Amino acid sequence: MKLLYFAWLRTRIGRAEETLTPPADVVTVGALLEWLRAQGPGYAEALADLSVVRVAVNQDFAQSGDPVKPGDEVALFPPVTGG
Amino acid sequence: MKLLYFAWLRTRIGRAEETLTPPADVVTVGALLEWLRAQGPGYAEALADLSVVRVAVNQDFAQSGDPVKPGDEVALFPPVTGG
Amino acid sequence: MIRVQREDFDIGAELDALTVGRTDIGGLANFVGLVRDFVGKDKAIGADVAALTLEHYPGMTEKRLADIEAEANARWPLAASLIIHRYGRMMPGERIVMVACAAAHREDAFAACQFLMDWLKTSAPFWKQEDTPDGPRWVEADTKDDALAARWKK
Amino acid sequence: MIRVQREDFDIGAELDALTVGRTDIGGLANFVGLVRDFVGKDKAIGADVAALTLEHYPGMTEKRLADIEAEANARWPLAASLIIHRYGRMMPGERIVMVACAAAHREDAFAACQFLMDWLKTSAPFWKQEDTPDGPRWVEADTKDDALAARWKK
Repeated sequence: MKLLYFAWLRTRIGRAEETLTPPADVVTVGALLEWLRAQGPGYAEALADLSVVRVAVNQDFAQSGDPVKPGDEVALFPPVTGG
Repeated sequence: MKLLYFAWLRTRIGRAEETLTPPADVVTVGALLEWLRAQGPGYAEALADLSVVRVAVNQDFAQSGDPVKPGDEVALFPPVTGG
Repeated sequence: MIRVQREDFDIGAELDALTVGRTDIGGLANFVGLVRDFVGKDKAIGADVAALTLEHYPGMTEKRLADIEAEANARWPLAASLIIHRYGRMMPGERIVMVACAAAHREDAFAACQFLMDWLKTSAPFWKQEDTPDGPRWVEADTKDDALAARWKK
Repeated sequence: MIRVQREDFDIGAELDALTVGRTDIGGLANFVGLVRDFVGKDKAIGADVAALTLEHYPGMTEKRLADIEAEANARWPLAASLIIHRYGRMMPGERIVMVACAAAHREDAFAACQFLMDWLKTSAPFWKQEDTPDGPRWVEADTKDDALAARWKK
């Protein structure tokens, strides 16, 4: 699974992207975030408040209950501030 | 009193401007329109329906009861359609 | 700033002049009105328009535009504003009017720009005559424009 | 049409390209967002901003902008539309974004232009970082923008 991080999620986690292989029982966005949070202090800090974390799966916005699977591109970022 | 006519009021009355001297008892916009209407068939036709005639006195919009006096610039025109 | 002129204008140059050297402007809203080649809501059912002639009331037109612009600046915190309105004969596709409002925040810029267009449509002394296949035709005021202007009444 | 690019753009040239040769356009509404040199509602109380850096998500950003533009064209009868959004580092006074909508009637052009800006602000993947005297600062999403976007929910 390809993970992408943007804005302060990128700086807190310390990288822009990485390829990870979550356990087979991680099949939703919510489960992925919980699992990621346990991967180290940077992840724990970046994902401490999920109310300010947005997720896109394969470049579409996704909610906590939406599915993720091997091979997906999953992006984590704060609420957008363009325009 | 200087009278100015615009758009179809100009074409119906047949001139763009003229200087007129209404009787001394013509002291309001409404009285002026009534008096003008009797000045000939072009005026009568142009002023047949006062709901589509707007008036400005000295370049400010004016209502039927507003005063007019010798020396004023009075303009008659249809509802505006710019923009 | 307001201008009433026969000549065309350059939108990009006008907007650049409005914002050049400014660093307090977050949003610039701009509207340009152009001559359409058909009358009414729908090209399929409307008559063709070959040309448009704009008549105005020199003196009062400038006065009204300046008043309207001052009112917009009183209602919204604008960094800059501009109204340009042409008169004379124009062909389809030509620019008639341009309104631009700059502000720190986009809601103010948008609101002021729409306000200016709505008020200008209903209170600035301009009259349009269209050349149609049936001859010249004075455009009638649209009650929809009165309704749009009425929403700004305080 | 949508474009996501590092380079600046020329408002006048973009608008001309949008309307050239067209005679069915009565109104062209346009919005340009620029870098302000202060944070928040008021220059007097806001921190200074020396520069702005826009980060985006290549691929998804273009996709979202194209979706938003398609939605605007589904909601309003637009003759033409354009979204240009820059990324990278910009100085105060520089242009960030431009949205233009052309339609037969001005209400449609204005509404679609505001809709695009509101939706873009809340759903296009861009993130702003400001250089302030206290160091770089990620801009927080404004709940006011959510409220502005919510008015378009059907």
